[in-house]
Amino acid sequence: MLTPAVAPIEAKKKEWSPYTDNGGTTLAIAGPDYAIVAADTRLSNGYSISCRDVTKLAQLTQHCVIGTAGMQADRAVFHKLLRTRVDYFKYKYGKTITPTALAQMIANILYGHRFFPYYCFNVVGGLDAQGHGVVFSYDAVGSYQALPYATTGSGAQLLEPLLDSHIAQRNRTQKNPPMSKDEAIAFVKNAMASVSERDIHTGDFLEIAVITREGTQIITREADGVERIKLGFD
Amino acid sequence: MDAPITRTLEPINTGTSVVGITYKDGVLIASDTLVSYGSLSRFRSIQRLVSIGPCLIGASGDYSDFQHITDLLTQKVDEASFHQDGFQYTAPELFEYLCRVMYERRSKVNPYWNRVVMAGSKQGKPFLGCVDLYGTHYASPTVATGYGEQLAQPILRKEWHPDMSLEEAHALLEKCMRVLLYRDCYTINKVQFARIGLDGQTTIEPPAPLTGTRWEAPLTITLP
Amino acid sequence: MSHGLGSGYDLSAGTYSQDGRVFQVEYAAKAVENSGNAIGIRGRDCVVLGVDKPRVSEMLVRAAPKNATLSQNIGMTSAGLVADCRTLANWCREECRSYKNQYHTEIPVRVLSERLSLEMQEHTTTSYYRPYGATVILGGFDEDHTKPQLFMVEPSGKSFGYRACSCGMNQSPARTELEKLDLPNLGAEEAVMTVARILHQIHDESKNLAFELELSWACAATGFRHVPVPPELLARAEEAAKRFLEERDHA
Amino acid sequence: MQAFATPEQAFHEALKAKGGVDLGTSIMACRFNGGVVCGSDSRTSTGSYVANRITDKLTQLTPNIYVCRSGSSADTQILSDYVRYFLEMHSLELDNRCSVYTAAHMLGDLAYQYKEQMQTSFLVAGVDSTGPHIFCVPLGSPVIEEPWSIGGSGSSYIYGHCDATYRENMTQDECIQFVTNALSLAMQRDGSSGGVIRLAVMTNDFKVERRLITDPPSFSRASTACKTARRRLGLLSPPALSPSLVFLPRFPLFVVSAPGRAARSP
Amino acid sequence: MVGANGESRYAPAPPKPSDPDGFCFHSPHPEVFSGQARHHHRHSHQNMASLKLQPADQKVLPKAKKTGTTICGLICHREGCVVLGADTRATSEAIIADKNCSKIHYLAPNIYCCGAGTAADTEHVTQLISSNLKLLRLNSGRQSRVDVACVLLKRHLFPYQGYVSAALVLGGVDFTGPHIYQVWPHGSTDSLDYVTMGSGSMAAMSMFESRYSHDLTLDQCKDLVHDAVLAGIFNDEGSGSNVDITIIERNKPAQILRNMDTPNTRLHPMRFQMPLKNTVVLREFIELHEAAPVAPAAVPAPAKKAEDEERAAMPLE
Amino acid sequence: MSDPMSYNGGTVLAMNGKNCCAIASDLRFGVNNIFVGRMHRIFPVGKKILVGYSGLASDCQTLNETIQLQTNLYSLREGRQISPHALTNLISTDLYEHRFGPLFVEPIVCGLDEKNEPYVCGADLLGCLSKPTDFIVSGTGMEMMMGACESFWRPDMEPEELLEVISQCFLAGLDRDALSGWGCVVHVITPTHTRTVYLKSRQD
Repeated sequence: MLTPAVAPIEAKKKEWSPYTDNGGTTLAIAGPDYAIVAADTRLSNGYSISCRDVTKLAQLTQHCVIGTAGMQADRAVFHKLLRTRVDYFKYKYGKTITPTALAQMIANILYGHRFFPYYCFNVVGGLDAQGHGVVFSYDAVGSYQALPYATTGSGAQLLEPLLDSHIAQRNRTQKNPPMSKDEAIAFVKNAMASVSERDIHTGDFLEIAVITREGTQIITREADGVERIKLGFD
Repeated sequence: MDAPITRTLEPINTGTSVVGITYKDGVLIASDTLVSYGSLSRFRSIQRLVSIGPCLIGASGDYSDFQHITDLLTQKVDEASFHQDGFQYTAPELFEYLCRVMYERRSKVNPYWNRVVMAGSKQGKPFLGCVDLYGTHYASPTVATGYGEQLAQPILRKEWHPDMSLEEAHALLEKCMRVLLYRDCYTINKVQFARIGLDGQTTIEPPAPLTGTRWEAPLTITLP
Repeated sequence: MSHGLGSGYDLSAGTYSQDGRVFQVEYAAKAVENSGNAIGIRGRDCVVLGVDKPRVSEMLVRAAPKNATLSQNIGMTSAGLVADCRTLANWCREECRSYKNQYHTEIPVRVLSERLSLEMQEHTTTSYYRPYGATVILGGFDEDHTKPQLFMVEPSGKSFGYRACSCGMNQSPARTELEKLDLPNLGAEEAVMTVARILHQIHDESKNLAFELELSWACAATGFRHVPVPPELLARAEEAAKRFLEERDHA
Repeated sequence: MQAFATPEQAFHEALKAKGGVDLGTSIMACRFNGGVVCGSDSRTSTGSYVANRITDKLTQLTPNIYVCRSGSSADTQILSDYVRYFLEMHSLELDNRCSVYTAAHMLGDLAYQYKEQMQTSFLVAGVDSTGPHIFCVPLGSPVIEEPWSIGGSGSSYIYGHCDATYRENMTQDECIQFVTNALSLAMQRDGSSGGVIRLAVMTNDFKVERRLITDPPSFSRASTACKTARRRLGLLSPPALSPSLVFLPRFPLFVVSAPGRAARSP
Repeated sequence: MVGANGESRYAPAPPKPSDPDGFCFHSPHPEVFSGQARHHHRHSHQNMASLKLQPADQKVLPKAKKTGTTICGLICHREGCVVLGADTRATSEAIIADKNCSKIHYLAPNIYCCGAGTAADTEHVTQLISSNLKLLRLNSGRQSRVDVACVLLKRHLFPYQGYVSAALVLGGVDFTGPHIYQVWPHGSTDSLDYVTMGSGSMAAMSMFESRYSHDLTLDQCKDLVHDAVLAGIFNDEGSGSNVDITIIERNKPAQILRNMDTPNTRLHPMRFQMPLKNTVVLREFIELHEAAPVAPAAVPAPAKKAEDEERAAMPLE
Repeated sequence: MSDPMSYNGGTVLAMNGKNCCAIASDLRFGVNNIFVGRMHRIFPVGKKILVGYSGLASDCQTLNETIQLQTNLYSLREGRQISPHALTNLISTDLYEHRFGPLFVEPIVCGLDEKNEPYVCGADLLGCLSKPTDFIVSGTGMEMMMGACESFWRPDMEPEELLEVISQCFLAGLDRDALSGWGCVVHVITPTHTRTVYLKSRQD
C-alpha cells in the first residue's frame, strides 16, 4: 500500500511551474534596404540580476537574425534547434533558407510545441529576395505576422507606441521619409534606453544586429570601440 | 486511494550557497559543509564541492539530486576516457551537457532541485558557469547561488577584477562566506574552498572554520 | 577438422556432430588462431596486456587500438576477428557501467569474466547466432587494489584465471616462453619488457609481415588504472626486444 | 499549521492525519571500536492507535548488514525486501560478503527513484571487510556515511543529547549504552515512538547479536519534586535506577562572559 | 518577531484575500486590537460596496505604488552621528513609476526615517508621526527623542497587523546619543548599529557586514552608506536611480544630500525637436486667465468643420 | 478584467514645459471591453489648475466632487484659490483616508502655482504623491504612454512644442491601449490662458 499524500508538499508541487521569465526586451525594424534586430543583455531572476551579459540574439543565416525574450533556458534550446534546422535545410536543398521561409519554419516549430510551448517571444529580422528589410513577430505558440517593426518582451508595451509614432508615423499630418540605417541605429539606442529607464527587467548592455545586403553586423560596442553600448545598470 | 503523488518534489536535504570567482590562474569556489534537513543542521561535514574530470562542481539545493548529477557527470567523463583516443571533455562542454540534463528534467516537470556551479578552464582562460533547475545558464566571472546571489554577489561584483591573485581571491570569498555566515540561517562555520587551475589541476582544501568573524555586541539592548 | 569431417554437422552452432562436437565453436577457435597474438601477464602487483597487430597494408598509417579500457581498473586485449573483439569490448564496457550503476562499486575482474563467458557461451548454443570469433584476455585490479587479476575467455565460453596467458596464431610458442617466467616476482616495467620480447620472439618472421606492438598495463605506477604503456617505455621495450632477437640470431 | 523541525516530523504528522500505517519511529546506529550497533523502538501506528507495539524495525539485509526502517511501513518493507534479494544475488555472484556501501547505495538508488511515490528513511549499518559502516538514507534519499546516525520522528528530540554524549572509539558496551540511552530518551518524548528497544550488534568478526530491552531506562528528572512530595507522604518508594544507566552529560559547561564593549547609554 | 510567522522579513506581503466572496481587501479593524488607535485618523470603509463589482473567483489586487527599495542607516560611533541612505526608485509591478522619489522622510529636525513597502503607507505613517512629534515638542518644549519616535511608530503599526505595510529605518540623534532603529510592518523594532530594509536590503547588508566598524569616521560612514545603496541600486531590480543621503549630527541641522550621487543618468537621449503642427486638431478653445487679452495662437481649422468631422466619427451618438 | 482600476478604462497624461504645463486624457467610458459612452475626466479646480482622474469612473466622480467641495470651502475660508501644492496634499489625505477600502482613482494635478511655475503631480490610489520633473501618466495606458514620453519629452519645451509632444505621445499610447480611446482632449496651461484642444484620433 502506498501512503497517502502530504498536503503541504503536494500543494507546493502543484505550484511549481516549469516556466520562468528572465525578462528583457527585443526590437526589430525593417528598413528599405536594411533590417535591424536589437535586444538588451540582462538576465533577470525575480528581482535579482543573474548576469549582465547574456545575448538574446542569434544569427541564423547571413541575412537573418532572431531576437528572443522570455525564458532563457527555452531560448537557448530554441535557438540551437533553429540553427540545426537551418543547417539541415542547407544540406537538404543545397541553398540557404530565406528569411521568409525561415519565418514560416519558426512558426511551425513553435506551433509544434503547442501544448508545452517554448516560453519564447521572438522577433525575426532579415532581408527578402529584393533586398528589402522584413520583420516578423511571434507569440509563444507560433502565431506570426510580417510587420514593418516589432517588439517583444518585458518592455514591449512601452516600446510599441513609440515605434508606431516614430516609424509608422501614425497620427501625423506630415510624414518623414523612412529612416536611414544610421538614423535607425541611433533611434534604436534611444528607444531601448527609454525602455531601460522604465522597465526594471531591461538594461545593462545593448546588442544591435544590422542586416544589409553585405551581410549581418552585430554591433555590441560604441563607435569608439572601447565601450559596450550601455543601457541602465540599475 | 489518491492519485500518484509527488511529495518530495521539493528539496528535503539541502545545501545552501556556493560562491565562486575566477582569478588570474583559475577559478576558486567555496561553500560550507552543511546539508540541512528542513531547519535541522543534520549533516555537518559533507563535502559539497566535487572534482569531476576537467572541472569542479558545487551546488546549492537538494543534496540527493546533487549526488545523482555528480554520478552522471562522472560516468560521462569516465566513458570518454576509456576510449583512449586522447579526447577529454573540457569544462564548457561538460557544462553544456549539464545544462541539457537540467533542462530535460525541467521539461519533464521533475527538476533536479539544484543550482549548480561549474568551474574549469576554456582555451587558457578561467571558466565559471552556473545553471539552475529550469536550465537557465550563464557563464560569469562571479557566481553565487542560494542566499549568495543576494548577499555575496554585490560584494563580488564590486570587488572582483580579472587579475586577482589566488590570495586576493581567497580573501574575497572568505569575506563573502563571513557575510553569509552572519545572515543565512542555514549555514555553519565550516567552510571549504576548492580551486581549479588553468592546467586543470584541482585542489580541494580541507574544511575549516572561518576566522575573523566579529560578534561584538552591547551587553544589553533595551528597546524603547 | 578437415572439410569432409564436419560434413553437414558444421552448419550451425545448434547442431552437434555425431561424435559430440560443435564444429562452429571449433571454427571460431580457428578464427582466433588465424589472427595476431595477444598476451597477458600477471606479475608482482601488475597486469600487462600486449598484442601484435599485423600491418595489413603498407598504406596503413597506424592500426586502430586493440587493447581496450573497460572500466577504470580493467582492460582487455584480444585475438580473433577484429570486429568481434570490438563488439565484445563494448559489451564489456556496458556491463561494467551497469554493474557500477547498480552496486556503486567497480565490477571485479572475475565477475566480468564470468559474465562475458556466459555471453559468449550463449552464442554457442543456438543456430541463430554465430559464436564470437575472438578470445578475450581481461586484466586489471578489483576495487580494493590488492591483487592483480587476469582472465581469458575463449569462444566456447571457457573462462579461467591465469598467471599468464596467450592466444592467437602463435599461442603455443608464446605459452612456452611464458612458462619460463618467474611470474610472482615480475615487476611492472620488467613485465612490459618481457611481453614485448615474447611478442617479437614468437612472431613468424618467415611471413615477413610487419607488425605493430600495442601494450597496456595496470599497476601501482598508473594508480591501478588500466592505461596504454607510455610511448617512451614502449619504444624502449621494443628496442630491447629487437636487440634480444639480434643477439639470439648472432648466437 | 504547526511548525516542524524536520520534514520527517511534518510528514509523520500528515500521515497520521490521513491514516497511513507509519513507523513514527526512533532509530539509531552507532559505530564502536570493533563493530556497529543499531537499534530502534518498536511502535507502529495508524493515526494515534498503536498498530503493533513490538515491531522489529531492524531488517537483516545480508548476514552482516542491517537496515533500520522509518517512514511508511509498507514502503520501507518493500524496498528492503528488494534490496535483500538483490544483495543475495550480488553476494552469490561475488562469492563474498557484499559491502555496506553497496547495500546502502542500492537502497538509496531505489528510494531515490521512487522518492515521489514513497516515504522512506533508512539507516544502513553493518560490517564488511573494511570494517564497520553506517549510511544514512533519509527522506529525499541522499546517501551519506556517518559515524553515528539517528532517524525517525523521535530523533528530532535527541540530537543535542547525541552530539554531547557521543565519543569516538567506544567499546561495545559503551556503545550499546549510548544507543539504549538515546533511544529511550527519544521514546519518552516522542508520542509516536515507544514500546521496547531492539538492538542488533554486529562485530568485525561478522558475528551478529540481537538484543531486546524490555525495560528502557527512565530519565524523568523533571518530576523529581513531585515524586519527593509523594514520597514524603509515603506513596512512592525511592526510584531504583541501575547506576550504569544514569545519564551523565559529557559536554563541558560553557561560561558566559560579558563582551568587551559596554552597553550604550539608553 | 516578524520573520517567525512564515512571512519573509524582506518582502512584506500585500494584504491577503480573506473574504470568501467579496473583494480581497480585508479590514483589520484596528480598534479591536488596540484601545489606543483613537488619536489617529480613521480609515473609512465606505467604498467596500464597489468592490463587489468583481466576480468572486477573480480577485485582483489593484497595484498601489511600491517602493521596491534599498534603504539603510548606520551609526557613526566615532563622531556620534547617524547616516541614512536610500535609493529613489518607485515601482508599480515591473514598471518604474517614479525615477526620483524621495524615501528619506522628515520626522523631526534631529530625526529622519527611510521608508520601504507600500509608498503611501510610508509617506503617511511618517507624516503622522512627524506631526505627533511636533505636538510633543510644542507641549514639552524639548527636543524630540528618537526612542519616542520609535515607540510612536510601533504603537501605530502593531494594531494594523502588518496591513499598513511600512518597513522603516529610523535614525536620529538626541541628547542620549545617536540611534538607529529598524521598524517592521508588524510593529516589531530592533535597535542596531546598522540596518537595512527593502528588497535591496540584502545587497546593502552585504556591504555593511563586510565593512562596518565602530571606528569609521563620518566620511567613511557616508561612503559606506553610499556603497550600500549603490549595491542595492545595481544588484536589486526593485531599487535604482539615485542615492539620497541624510546625515544627522548632534546639535547641528541635518545635512540632506538629496541626489548626492546620480550614477544612472539618461543614456542616448533623443536630439531632435518634435515637428510642430503635426497633429490634427478638431476643435480648440482658449480660456483667458487674466483680463488682459491674449491672441489665440493661430487657430487652425474652422471649428464648425472640425465639429462636423468629429460628429461623423461618432456613430454611437 | 476584474480589476476595478481597469473596469472603465481611461488614461491621463500630464507634462511639464517651460513656464507651462499640459494635461491630456481620453474620452472613453467603458465597462470592461465594452464601449458605453464618453466622459470627461479632467476638471478645473479654480484657474490654472486642472485635475485629471483615471480609474473607476464612479470613484473618479466621487473624488472630484469631494475635491470641488473642499476647494470651494477653502476659497471661501481663505479668500484665495487653493495652490496646486495644497491641492495635491488634500487629495493625498483624502485618498489615504480610505486606506483599507480605497477609492480606485489615480488623480493627476496639473497647473501653474502662485509664481506661475508649472506644477505636475500624481497620486496612486492610496494617495502616495509623485512629483516628477518631466511627465506623469496614470490609467490603463500607463505603460504605453510612458515609452513614447521617455523618448519624446525634452526639458524646457515652449507651449507649442509641448502641445505637439503631449499630443503625439498620447495618441501613440492611445492606439495601443484597448481600454482607452474614443477621442482625446489636451489642455495646455500657460500663465495667460488655458488652451483646450480636441484631437483627431481613432474611434475604437
